[in-house]
Amino acid sequence: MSTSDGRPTGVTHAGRVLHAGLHLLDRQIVEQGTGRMAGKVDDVELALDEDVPVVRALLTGPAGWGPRLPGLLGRLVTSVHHRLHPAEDPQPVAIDMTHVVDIDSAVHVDDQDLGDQGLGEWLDQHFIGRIPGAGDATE
Amino acid sequence: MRLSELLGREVRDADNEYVGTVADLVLVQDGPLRGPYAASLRISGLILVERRHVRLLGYERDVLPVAFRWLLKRLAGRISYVPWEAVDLDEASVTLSVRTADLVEHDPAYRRRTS
Amino acid sequence: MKKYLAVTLGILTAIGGFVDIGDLVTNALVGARFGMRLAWVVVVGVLGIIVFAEMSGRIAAVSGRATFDLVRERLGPRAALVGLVGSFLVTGLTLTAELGGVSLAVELAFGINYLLVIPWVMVLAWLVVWRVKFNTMETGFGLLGLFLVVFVVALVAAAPDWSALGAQVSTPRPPPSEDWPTYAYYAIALFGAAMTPYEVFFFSSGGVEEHWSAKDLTLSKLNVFLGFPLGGTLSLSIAAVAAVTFLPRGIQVDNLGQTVLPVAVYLGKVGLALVLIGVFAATFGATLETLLSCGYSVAQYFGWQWGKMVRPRQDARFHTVLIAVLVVGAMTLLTTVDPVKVTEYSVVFSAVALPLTYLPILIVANDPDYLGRRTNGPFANLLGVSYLVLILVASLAAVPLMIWTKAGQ
Amino acid sequence: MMRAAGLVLAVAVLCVSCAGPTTSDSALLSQAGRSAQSAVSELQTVDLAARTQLGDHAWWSYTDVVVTSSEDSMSAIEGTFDSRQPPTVDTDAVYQRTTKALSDAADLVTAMRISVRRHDTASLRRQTAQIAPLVRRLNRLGKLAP
Repeated sequence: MSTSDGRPTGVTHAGRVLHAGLHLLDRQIVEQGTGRMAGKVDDVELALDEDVPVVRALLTGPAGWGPRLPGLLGRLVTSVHHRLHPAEDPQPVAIDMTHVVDIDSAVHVDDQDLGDQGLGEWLDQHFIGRIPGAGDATE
Repeated sequence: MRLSELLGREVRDADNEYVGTVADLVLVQDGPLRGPYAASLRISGLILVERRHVRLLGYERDVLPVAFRWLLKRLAGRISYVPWEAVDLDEASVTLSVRTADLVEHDPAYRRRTS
Repeated sequence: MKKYLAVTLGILTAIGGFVDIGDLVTNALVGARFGMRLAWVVVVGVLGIIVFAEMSGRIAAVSGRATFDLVRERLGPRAALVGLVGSFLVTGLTLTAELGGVSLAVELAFGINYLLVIPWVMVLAWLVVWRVKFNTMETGFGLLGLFLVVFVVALVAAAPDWSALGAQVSTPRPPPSEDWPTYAYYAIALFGAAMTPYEVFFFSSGGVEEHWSAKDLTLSKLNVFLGFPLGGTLSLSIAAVAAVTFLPRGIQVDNLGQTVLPVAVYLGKVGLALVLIGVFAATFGATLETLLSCGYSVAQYFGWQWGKMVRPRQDARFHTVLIAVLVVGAMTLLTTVDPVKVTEYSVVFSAVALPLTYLPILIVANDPDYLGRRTNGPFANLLGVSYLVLILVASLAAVPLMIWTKAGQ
Repeated sequence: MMRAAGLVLAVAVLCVSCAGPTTSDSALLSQAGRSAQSAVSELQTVDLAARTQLGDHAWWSYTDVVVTSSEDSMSAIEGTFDSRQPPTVDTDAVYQRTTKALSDAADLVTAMRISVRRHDTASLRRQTAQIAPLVRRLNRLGKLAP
């Protein structure tokens, strides 16, 4: 499936076959309208108890990424994230599949508040945002 | 359940014999309509590899270079496809309702399969 | 007309951008010790960076995905994390070396102690990545780096015995004064200096920053196919002029002052001034490239917003990484560690870290999901797989050879 | 490829077999040779830099940086060799000759650095003429290295 210029279309047509690990896991998540890079697909939530088993949501954030790292390192990432996160048992950000617009070399989602931008927001407010010129585009 | 919990898991057949490990999950976009964009991704089956700790790197499909495909096939052993209906999943194990001998080879030309 | 200008500019930039502190130091060092007997490695290295950069550039233009994005996508979080830590450390080490190179160029020009120059270079580099547009930055320093062409002029002015140089080129074995392990060690160092991973991170991420599409493939290819070989020619002339000047006198090159000395010998003050401008621009340009590459690789692994195409507030994490890396690099230099020694190690570790970033690119360059009909052809794959083998051998042999030869002593 | 690998292996075995204990005479001789070679490298660098300066092909602050780093390297080379002791009386003579030659070289480089700082062309020219005989002396010692 590709257009005349060779770019894969990735149109979400019915009957398309994807491999969950290959085509979803660890892909870049991009917000459709703004083109903002919104994280990696750190894990995928499956709905196995429904009549037809489907993919329910894409998970992103340290709570999704940490458990996939091996042994001590994985536990370290998870425990540091637990400690820094305000919630009792922090969960990864879940992007319900209804928000997924397109899947090609990246996963395109419609614009939405993705919530947990913890580190980025904190750094913006306490550090980067305070440096003159932080709000300007480069000339 | 999360995908990462499933990948790499050991799989046993109807006779409780070791078959291999879960290499990937095949999705077909013909599930019930959810949301404004498209049909949901239905889980249609598993791709199994005979050996443990092998990443197929996408070479379960028919892609080049030939040297890589050959090498990964050697590392992975038999690559087979099991329809979801034949998979019985519980907390820690994956069991199949078929025997190893009845497994079908995974079709590398994945784009053409519609099941 | 405007388009041709863009292409020319791109090529000129690639020539100036290819040579950095690693090439300046390693080529002069090797030329002085081995003559042109390792010249073939530069050719092999340049062809390697062409293969690697062409694939990355093509993927970036067609699919919009930069190198480290794909490393994580294809290798998964664990192996990609190993690759990330490795490439990040090597690129950070290279950044440290480049900062040292800029400061040493200023010291050679004005006699100001390089340690006093480092903080200013750090601030200047930060201001550029904070404020200056990608295109302006790349073109400006790339063009100034072209002054390094005086090495070619110096070589011609030296009127060397060309047939003797040619004879060295065609005897790919160590001179009587050196042994095979040392020869192999420096072969890997030269290979690493030519095939630094940051060049590819920067090239592909830069393509995304400049919004390349399939239409820009020609530009990308011209940059790669003309720019890198011409940059390699500069490297070879640095080695040749060192071979002509230093080898007969028994001089071993261990500082940047020696690297540029032949230019002063054959071309006088004007040559010396031009070469120092060239060194300054090339190492400052490489400072920016390595710095941004540190940010690109971390951000792309985690899927964070990155790049100079958005306002810093929108990619606060990316800009925080840049500042942190820059400060750590400058602090390292201020411990008075020898920047030339840092360079020598950084090129060797470049070779060590290469496979984990090269392999996924070679795989994705064959994936029609990304590239449609623009996947690798048979010839590209033949080269691609051959280089994978070469890169693996260099990567595995580098550290044992380093220990064995006591880092080439 | 196989031949190259074989050669690498052979050289490896040779290298390992000649490296005796550091206190032996041969170790001192080879250290003397290596130090002399390094000193020659620094002297030749200073020679070239000084001639370039005298020919008005460079400016003083540049020459100063080059000569100063050679001076630093020279004192490191001298210090390394000085810290050794001749293990037996047989090598006493070589040890003395090397120490003297290295010290003369270091002194000359320091004197030249001072001339460069003072922009003293006349002294620099005179000192440059002293390099060649010193290099010959060191080269004889350099032959001791394996």
